[in-house]
Amino acid sequence: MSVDRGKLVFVLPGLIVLVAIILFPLLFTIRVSLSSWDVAQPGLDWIGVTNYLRLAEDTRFWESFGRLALMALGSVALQYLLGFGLALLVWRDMRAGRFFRVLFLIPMMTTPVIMAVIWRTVFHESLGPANDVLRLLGMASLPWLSQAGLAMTSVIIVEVWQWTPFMFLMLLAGLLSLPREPFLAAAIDGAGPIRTFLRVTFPMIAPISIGAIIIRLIEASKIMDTVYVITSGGPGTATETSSYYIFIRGLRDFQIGYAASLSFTYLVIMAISLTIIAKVLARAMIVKDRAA
Amino acid sequence: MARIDLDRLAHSYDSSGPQPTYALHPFTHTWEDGETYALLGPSGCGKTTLLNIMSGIVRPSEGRVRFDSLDVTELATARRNIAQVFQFPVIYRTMTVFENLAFPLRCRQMPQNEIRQRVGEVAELLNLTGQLQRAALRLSSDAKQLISLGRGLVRNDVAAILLDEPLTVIDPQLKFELRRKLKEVNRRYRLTLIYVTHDQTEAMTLANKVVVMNHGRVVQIGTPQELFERPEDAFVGYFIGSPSMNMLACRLADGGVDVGSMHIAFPGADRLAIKPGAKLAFGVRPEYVAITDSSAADAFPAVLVDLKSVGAFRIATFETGGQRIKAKLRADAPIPASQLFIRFADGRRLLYADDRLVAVA
Amino acid sequence: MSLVSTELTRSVDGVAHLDGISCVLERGRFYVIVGPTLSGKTSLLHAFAGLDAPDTGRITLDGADLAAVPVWSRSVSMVYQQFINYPHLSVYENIAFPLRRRRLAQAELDSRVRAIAETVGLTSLLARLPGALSGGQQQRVALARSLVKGSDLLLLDEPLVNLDYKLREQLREEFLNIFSAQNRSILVYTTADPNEALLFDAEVLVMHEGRLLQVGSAQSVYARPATTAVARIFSDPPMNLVPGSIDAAGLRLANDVLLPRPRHLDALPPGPYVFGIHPGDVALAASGIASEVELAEISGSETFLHVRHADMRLVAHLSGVYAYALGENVEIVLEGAKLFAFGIDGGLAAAPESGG
Amino acid sequence: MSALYRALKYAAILLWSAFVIAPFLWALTTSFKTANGITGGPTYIPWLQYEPSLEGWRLLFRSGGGGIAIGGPYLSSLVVTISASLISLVLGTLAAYGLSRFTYRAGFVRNADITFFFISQRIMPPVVLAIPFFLMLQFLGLLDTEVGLIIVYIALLMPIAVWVMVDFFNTVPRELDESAMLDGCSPFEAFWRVILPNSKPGLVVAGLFCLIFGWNDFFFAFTLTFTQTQLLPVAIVALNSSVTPWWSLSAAALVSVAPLVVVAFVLESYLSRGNLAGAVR
Repeated sequence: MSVDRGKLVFVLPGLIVLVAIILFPLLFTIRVSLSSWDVAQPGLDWIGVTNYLRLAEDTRFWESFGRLALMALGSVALQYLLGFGLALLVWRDMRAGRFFRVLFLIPMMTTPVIMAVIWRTVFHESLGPANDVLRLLGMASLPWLSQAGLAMTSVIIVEVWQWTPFMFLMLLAGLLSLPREPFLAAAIDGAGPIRTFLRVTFPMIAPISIGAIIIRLIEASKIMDTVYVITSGGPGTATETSSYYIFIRGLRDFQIGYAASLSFTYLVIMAISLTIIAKVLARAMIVKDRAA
Repeated sequence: MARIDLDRLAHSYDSSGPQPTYALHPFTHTWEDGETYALLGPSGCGKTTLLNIMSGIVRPSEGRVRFDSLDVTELATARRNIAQVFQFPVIYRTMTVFENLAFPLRCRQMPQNEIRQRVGEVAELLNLTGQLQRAALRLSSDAKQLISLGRGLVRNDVAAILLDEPLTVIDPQLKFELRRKLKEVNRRYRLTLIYVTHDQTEAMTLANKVVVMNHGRVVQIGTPQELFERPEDAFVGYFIGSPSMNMLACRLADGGVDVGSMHIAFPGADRLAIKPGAKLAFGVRPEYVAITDSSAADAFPAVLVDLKSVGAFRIATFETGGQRIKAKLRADAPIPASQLFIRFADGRRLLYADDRLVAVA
Repeated sequence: MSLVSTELTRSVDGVAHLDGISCVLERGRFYVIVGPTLSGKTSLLHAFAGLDAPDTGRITLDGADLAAVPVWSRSVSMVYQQFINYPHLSVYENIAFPLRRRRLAQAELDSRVRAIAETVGLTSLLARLPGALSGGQQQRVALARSLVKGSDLLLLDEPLVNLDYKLREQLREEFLNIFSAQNRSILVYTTADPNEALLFDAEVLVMHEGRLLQVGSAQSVYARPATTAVARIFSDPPMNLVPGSIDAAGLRLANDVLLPRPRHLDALPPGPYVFGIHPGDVALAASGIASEVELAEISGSETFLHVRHADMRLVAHLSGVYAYALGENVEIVLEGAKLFAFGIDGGLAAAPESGG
Repeated sequence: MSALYRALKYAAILLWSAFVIAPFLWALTTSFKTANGITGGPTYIPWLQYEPSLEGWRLLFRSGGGGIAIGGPYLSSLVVTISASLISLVLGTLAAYGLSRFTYRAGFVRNADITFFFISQRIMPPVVLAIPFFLMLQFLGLLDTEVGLIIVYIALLMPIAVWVMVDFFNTVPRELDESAMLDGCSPFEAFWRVILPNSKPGLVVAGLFCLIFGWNDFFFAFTLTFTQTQLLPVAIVALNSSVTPWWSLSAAALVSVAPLVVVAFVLESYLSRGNLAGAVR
């Protein structure tokens, strides 16, 4: 007699489609990772954990994690700070607020890979405007894409350009949903802007901040398009991220079995570290009862 | 605490037109120092606008606001030395109760030991002493509301405490305690307290003076007793009390008024300055309608048409002289089965011209 | 011709929302379920409607078990305390919605919609969207939508609680007129306010913590509450309850108050009791029990005087508005003839005669 | 607010605006250059610094010699993105409604677990899925087809639709569905006749997010299509790896990015109306 009758009509179609498209391939990946499938010998043989033993020794794989961590954490941290700052700037009534809001959202709407193509021309050492601006400011030209540290910086700049709008969107939506009484109360209590931010704005926006940071970290940990276009992982392997390395092994060299084992390891490490980061963030940003 | 003067204050949210549509009609009033006021009225009557003007959230389109003769009309909320308690409790989420209460003092750079002493005093008064070290976020909503109030009480520079429907989100069972606390705090500190509410119980219980508003106008300012006994405006008779005051259309007739076939004497009625064509009404509260025996000269024969019991009282509806009149009777008051008479209590017979009280008899 | 529920239970996350509810509701009658917040009123309505299945127990309508009948095939309608209407449909289409589901002929549908709209006073608003209406009007639309079907079971879940109090008074009266005009549905109305039940003069079901405490006419429940719990729930303000005892000298309350034993308590054996008195029966006098005012709550035309004598706390319900200062001394009188006596288990031992 | 603060605020806003616009302006000016205008070093102002030419824009409609023949890829991108978004929105909305309204349990699995399963698919790095997708589409004979890409994109976009719509439906009062059922609607009818017509804000936001993420994908289009089917990003990036005709590259980039600027306007209007607050929790 309950209203639950027929409830499967809603959830099943989506569930089936998703399971078919994702779960099956994922299980297949695990199976493939236990095979020696490659370009020479395509097929599902069984070699046990050989691929996993190999990847344990693969320093290029592990180094790519370090670079990924630097790239993801660095760019997301910058995106958060800038996005929050911008959201605070245009939050309250301001002249032409709507215009700037739209403008600030535009980069996240654009295709990363296409904008990366443009950015590559921007960073061009002799023909791009980046060095032109430096010269104008009386500074020396920089080898943006051909020096390890700078190549990393370039990629992070592009990421910040592209994705700060996402943080901005999330945090602005959060700020706009805040009640105004706490701010009035703080003003009445005599709190200045800094106290108000630390004691009112930030604590109230913390849960949304965590959500937005996690979402961005998830997306950033997959970074690959931008790297592919801007630096192709170079110079050398200086900007090679995990995704990009797996891409090279799997879809360039067609070492399918080995790439599958890399993929699976990558996925597990990502899931674990993102969970830990989420927990740590939640603990750091949300208050606990101090009473015994 | 301070005296607050409102000088020809008015507000219109759309002041562009030649004939502004007032959310608050021009109004002059002085809020006495140390007095407790309630702004009472149905939603949209302008009470919140008035409160927001005093707290500085809304800048009035006309008139001035003065605190102890200091013109604060243009000053921002933060610079007006007021405290405000909102409908939803506002607490600083990351702080303990102590830190919450100390916050306004810390912002004012008060020395640490002085802060501790004042917070201790206020916490004592509000029964929060045992919870000073707890995270404020974890307290119940009524305790949070007390903290909001406490942040106003710790300061010694407060001109007035403004409360905007502060008990709306409080559990009914806890309201009694909070009302008592508010009343006690007020008695102890002689605060200038201005309290906005749509709930007549809240207003009449807490305030010494109730300001009744309707359609952007103040229709009466009076003690709870005055509002009940002598509504200056027909709206007050309707809005305050349940059932509402009986209001019966009438016309002037030799030394009194005729209500249907009843004649009610209003000594001096002939000399009243009443505009010709004014709408006249006779008002009497159901509490002042009594059943009586036929002998009284000013009693009217009536027929009981409806009788509802509400616990300790009964609401009777009588028909007399073509008029329907409600009476509130004690549950044990006998109602004669046969012919009965009703009488209106002396001094409780009210005459209204165009909804304003003009005579009492 | 009745709705019969037998031993209904339902718990959610270990909390019993319904705890063995059995009752019989007759067609053409008006029932009011009275209980404080979370007493299980809404859960019971949901079970009647078929929105939630009870864990155990059964519900039958005119003898037929409802367990297998889904909500949308039942003849039931409901008005919520929130103003629930279909925001995308006009008032007319809102009212017509249940009829359209039944594929009624257009002419029939139109005449029924207009008739109901007339009854609830919405005729001039039929073209509007519900979002553009005031709270009272929105609730009228919801009522119209629930009436238009002419269902067997009409459930109203605290429909007036979110309205301003003057509007509440007005709508309460209109509701009463509409309800008394019908005689084929079973009407169930919930409220936390006993005065509402008294005004409706309906059959009352008192609920508390998922249990049905007492069933009876509003007047009889008020006059003879079966337990102290009912006495508190079915009285506003709640009945004053004071522990005391009966001995040879009379009634003893609060250590130092001795009252002569009234006639209606004659038959009770000596021993400890809980005495109850309605706040309306607590009187002030020139001399009586010396008490101190804790707070005078004033509600428009009534004063609820909270007083204390030693550790005996009482509320006096006075008609009219009176100013009392905190801590003021007053003398109160408890008239023996108005006292209820409850056993220490909470069950009613004796009630005043006048009330019956 | 002091004048200094205001000045700093607007300075910061203008600075960031310049950073946001810079690559577009650069692409715009580049698109009117020819080889000569580029090899001489960066120039910005047409006529003054270089002789503008429409060659870059003309090349959009040609193939070979730096030309892109953008029409085909553009159409493919539209077809794939819109189809996948629509299907994802339909499936995702249905699932989200079910998850927000009914209780599902299968073994230890509860609603929260199912919701998590849907949304957690966003964690999956494309590269992990690329290999099995490749093999799967090969097996189905859908490699290098639009249909194949649509299937893959559904997996990518449905989690977004579920995420936005679950939060949206949680803000719609349950009593609305209950009323519909009491008025004679089956659960599906209640959803269809009552809930859906009142879900426009959620649907618009979810749909826009799907369109953005679908339109902007490169990786799957790149690994799962080759010659027969070519989506816009792949076509443009392909240009990048050859002789790099910056002018046509820039023109193509602008043309590709333009429709989503419209999306930014729509999204902002929902932001100001507070409809996004639910989506970010």
